[in-house]
Amino acid sequence: MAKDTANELRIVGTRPDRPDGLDKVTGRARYGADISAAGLLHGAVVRSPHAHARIVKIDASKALALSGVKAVVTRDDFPTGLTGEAWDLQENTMAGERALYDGHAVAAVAATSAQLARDAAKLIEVEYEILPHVTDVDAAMAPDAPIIREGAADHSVPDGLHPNVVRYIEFGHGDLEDGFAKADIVREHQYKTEAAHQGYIEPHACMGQMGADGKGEMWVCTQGHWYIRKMCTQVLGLDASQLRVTPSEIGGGFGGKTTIFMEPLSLALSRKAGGRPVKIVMSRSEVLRATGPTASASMDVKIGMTKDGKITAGSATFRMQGGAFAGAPVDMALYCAFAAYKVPALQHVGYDVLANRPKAAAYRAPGSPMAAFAVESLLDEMCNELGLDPLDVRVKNAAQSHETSSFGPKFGVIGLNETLAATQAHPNLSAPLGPNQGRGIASGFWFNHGGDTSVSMALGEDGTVTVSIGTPDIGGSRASMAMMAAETLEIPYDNVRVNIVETGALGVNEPTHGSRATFATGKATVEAAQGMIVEMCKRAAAKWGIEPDAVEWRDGAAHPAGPNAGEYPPMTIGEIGAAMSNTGGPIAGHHESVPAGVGESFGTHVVDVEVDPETGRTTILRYLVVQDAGRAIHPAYVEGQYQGGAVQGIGWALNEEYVYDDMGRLQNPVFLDYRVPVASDLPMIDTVIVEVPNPGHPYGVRGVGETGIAPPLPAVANAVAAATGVRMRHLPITPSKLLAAIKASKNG
Amino acid sequence: MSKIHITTKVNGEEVEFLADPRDTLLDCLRDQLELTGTKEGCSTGDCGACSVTVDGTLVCSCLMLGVEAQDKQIETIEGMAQDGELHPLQRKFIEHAALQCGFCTPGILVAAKALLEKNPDPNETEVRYWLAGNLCRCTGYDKIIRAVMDAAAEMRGAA
Amino acid sequence: MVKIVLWSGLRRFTDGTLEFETAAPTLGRAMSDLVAQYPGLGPIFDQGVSVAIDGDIVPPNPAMALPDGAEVHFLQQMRGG
Amino acid sequence: MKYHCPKTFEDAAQIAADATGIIRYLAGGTDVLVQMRAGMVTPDDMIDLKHIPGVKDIVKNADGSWTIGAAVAGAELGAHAEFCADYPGIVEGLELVGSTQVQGRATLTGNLCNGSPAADSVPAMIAAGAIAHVVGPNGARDIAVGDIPVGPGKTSLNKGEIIASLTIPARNAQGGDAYLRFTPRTEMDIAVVGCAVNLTLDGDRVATARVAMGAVAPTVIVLADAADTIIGTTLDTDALDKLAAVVSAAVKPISDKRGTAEFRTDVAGVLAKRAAKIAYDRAKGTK
Repeated sequence: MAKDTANELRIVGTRPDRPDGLDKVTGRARYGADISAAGLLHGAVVRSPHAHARIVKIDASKALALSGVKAVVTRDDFPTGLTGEAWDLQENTMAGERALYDGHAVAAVAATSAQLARDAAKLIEVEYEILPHVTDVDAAMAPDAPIIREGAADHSVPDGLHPNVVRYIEFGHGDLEDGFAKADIVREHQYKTEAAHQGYIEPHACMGQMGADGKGEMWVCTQGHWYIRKMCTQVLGLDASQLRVTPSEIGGGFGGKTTIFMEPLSLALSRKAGGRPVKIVMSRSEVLRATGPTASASMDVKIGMTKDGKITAGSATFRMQGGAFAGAPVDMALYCAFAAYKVPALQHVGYDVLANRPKAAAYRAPGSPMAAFAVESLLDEMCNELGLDPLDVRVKNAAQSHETSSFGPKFGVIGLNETLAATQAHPNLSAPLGPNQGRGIASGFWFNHGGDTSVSMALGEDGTVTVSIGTPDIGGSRASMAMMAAETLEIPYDNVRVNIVETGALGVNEPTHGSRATFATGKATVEAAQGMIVEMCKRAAAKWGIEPDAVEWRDGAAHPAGPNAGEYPPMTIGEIGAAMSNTGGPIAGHHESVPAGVGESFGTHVVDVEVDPETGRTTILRYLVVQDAGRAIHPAYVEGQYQGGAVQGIGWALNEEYVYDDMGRLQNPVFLDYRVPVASDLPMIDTVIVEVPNPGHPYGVRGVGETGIAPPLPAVANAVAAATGVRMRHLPITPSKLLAAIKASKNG
Repeated sequence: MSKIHITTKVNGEEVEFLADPRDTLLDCLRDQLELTGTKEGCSTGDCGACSVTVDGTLVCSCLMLGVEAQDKQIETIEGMAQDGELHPLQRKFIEHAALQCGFCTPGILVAAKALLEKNPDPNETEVRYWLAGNLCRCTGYDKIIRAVMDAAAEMRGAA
Repeated sequence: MVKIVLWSGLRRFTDGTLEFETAAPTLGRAMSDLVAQYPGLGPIFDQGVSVAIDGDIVPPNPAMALPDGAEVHFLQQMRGG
Repeated sequence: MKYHCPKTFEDAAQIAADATGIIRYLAGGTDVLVQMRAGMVTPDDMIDLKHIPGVKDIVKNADGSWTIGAAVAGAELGAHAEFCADYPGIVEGLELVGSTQVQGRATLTGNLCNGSPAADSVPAMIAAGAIAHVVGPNGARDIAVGDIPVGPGKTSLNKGEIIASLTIPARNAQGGDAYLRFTPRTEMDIAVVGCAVNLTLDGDRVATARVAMGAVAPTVIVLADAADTIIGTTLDTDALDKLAAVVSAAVKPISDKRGTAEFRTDVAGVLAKRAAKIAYDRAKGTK
């Protein structure tokens, strides 16, 4: 019933106002910190100032002596005996025997005002014994590196590696030696990227309430409230169903709000404070010190290429630290590294390494940007050396639909060829360049994702429709769900209301992550609508006294399927809704699944930069994003994803990085020094939406959120190389680093 | 800690609240007056999410004490739509999809309004520099800049 | 018959073999057959894997039927996203 | 914390003199509120200077000099066309402090008293020869702005001493100034290096000059040798290159999270060259 050609679509592909637009431009929308409740207490968290230290003693007596201080919790207030990832979550929520990074929570306090809670936190005395620390990934693998946690490695790790190596990844195909032998040139370099933070503008915030009976409520800004429910209850030893989690509006996440940080603390404090609700709002420096960031990476890449630009073989060895816990996205990085190419022989090796830094969280296409930086930079260097056009080389080696991917399985239908062709045709590629200006090109890839999905839909008495979904709206997805529901039901867009409902109201949903919402929740919405159509056709059939399969649905009404079905006037959705009490009761549709048919998305970016040769400052002059969306449900929000991803990548390439001092303390935990791009740093971001429909989605959707952050890192580096003749293999390309490299190249 | 009684005007209405001397204007707006449309993103004046105007001047409400608000005229996002009619900037933000998560949006709208009152015909560079203190992590700013310029054009009668 | 392809990092548990033919009707059966032959795979599978059937990455549902002629790729568990 | 709203500087100085704990003054507040929220300082007494008559005034004196009240915010100074015409370098320095929003509050005096070696408005004030009018429990005195910061976060002011206003000398006909800083982003950053040049011309030749550098030493520094390289020249390429070389040779910066010593050294010379050129063009009236 879903339409599969663009010509038949009435709503998909248009740009209606988003349903939550009014609330969000008037300040009415309620985000994490915008909640209050009777008897509210405010929480504050005491955090380790040390990168690695044994916690000798915690004395909260002075804090508890303050009038208005209601509870203090430490790790002693949490259950013991957890293992695996549940233990990791608990340990990251609240340090046990040792603080593992600067900013690691060691205690929390609840008081009658936020100011008082902050004052009380300062009075909690923690005695530390400072231990040796390591923050750099290569240093953490060195034989003399301090051991962050014994026995943290999983079964994938071969013998003989440092205990800080906790996961080992290895895959590949073909004869590597033969592949390199067939190449005219073989080049190998090391590339590094620094940790970057998701940088959502809304700090983490929640309000938790929990009684002695173990029943709890939570209001929280999150990408996935079922994840919050699962993780909080695991960490606190509670039954999942006893905690009801309601998502607030969310002020950005980019992967960083798919896990827990201080949320269990609010519940633990509440329980200890007699069930009074406890609100915790992180400061920006807490966000930067203790949540988020992505991994830092050290990567060796080797590629063989023939004189005419054919890639014959490649190898990638990636080392990433994701903080004091397993989970650096080195696996995903390797899967993405060569995904845009068909290469006869490939070898991938990865090390997930512990370091005294905060636990890495997902960040937009986790791993893919680092991998793209390494591989796309080296390809660019080799194209330059051989005098080949970098876009031609990408076309020549492009991965193809239904052929084996770099990571093993065959691709489905992919739109890389079309994306490269659209890039080649774009006017930005022929814009003139002046002195100290250069152009860089790079491609990127993301898998996209399905995941647990549950949607329900109900018909109102007037024929309007309510859709209940479980994926928080982080960038306009209410609009795309309403559009797909309206398209399927063939009713006006304004007749659909989409609600993001709490954990008690639907089956389990994975978060809005992996670029899955429009794909997976959208697919389930279409399925639910189709289920509702079946029921509505049944009601009409019963009234008309004909078989349900003699009824068809079009233009928002049931019709007799043909002349043989009989002569009846159409029965509209409004008429069906008005009559439903007397025709069998409420009409609803629902759908639960882990949808298959996730369509991968490729993108290619072209950037022009100018470098001030006297200061090393890079200015972005022009920027183009070309990416396959499968089909854009709401093109304006697809463009928004492309533009936002590109700018995050630009920030990572030029200025964003975690800077640690010799003591392992984060030096830049404020937006003044953690430099996300500001409006005056940027030009307009040009976009081209390529549409090669994904056969796995009723409207052809591919996830679009993530691919766009991968190409900017290498594209910017390639453009800087073109502008200066200097190759920067360590991001970010800060003015200090670039000027030093320019000087070195002149002297060398 | 003794609190101080403050009388001031917010969005044209006289209001009173009790401020701890350490509370920022932002704290007072959000916690005392329940005007939560003004957002806290950093508390260091670096993100602009808490932008309001005080006696017509654009400021970060996190960088002003609540007790300083005595006898001032404060305008917040909640006062931007008049009698249920959206300001052209608000309409253009929806129309241009100039918000994704929407968290920075109130601050950007308040800042953009202050710009257009000072300069009804800003060029792209002027808009970008004026809004440099308003971080947006979702949009890459493109649609925000377009929405502000389109709203300016409409307000000038040029659209 | 169904073709099973393991990632190359598992070579050390399987005496170097990475591709197998199986008549197992379900994914779970195919996995337990492999573990019976190569016990070293047990802890790896228990830790979690990602599975692609004819290119489609799907949850590793043990009851999932394996269509004749299918190509099943095991990947080290994908995380993040 | 006690919040005070004195009506005169004498009262303010007395409150400060009588205080036993930590005192902070509130002019713009853009530094002190950040420090308070970060827990770096919890004042016992907060003295708000904005209720003292005259603190918001920008006055051109009979001799052509300027008196700027202690609480004049960047946005107010930037809106004063006549002052901007005389001292564009001071205005652009102050306007580089933070965002448009911060401009609504930040003051020259606050920027000065915060004692940061990277303070954007201080080099141009020093290059201009600005004087601070200080009121204290023991009376009033005038101090050269350059003598106020003595180290990062430290000033030469005694307990209870408050800067009431700043005086900027009269701008002579053929004079101009400029301030440039280097930051990785276009806006919102702390200066990695800052440079102010204030000069006067005699025809096409530089008659007098002062070069002040920020973020290359514990305090803003004045480089007399650097100024000497351009005095008497028409600021040709040769003179500019010499200026850059002398500046780079004279500065002794440190490496920190914002930039390396080597980078600061190089860029100091580049900025001096560029700022001198702008000041020269302004003095010539060619902008």
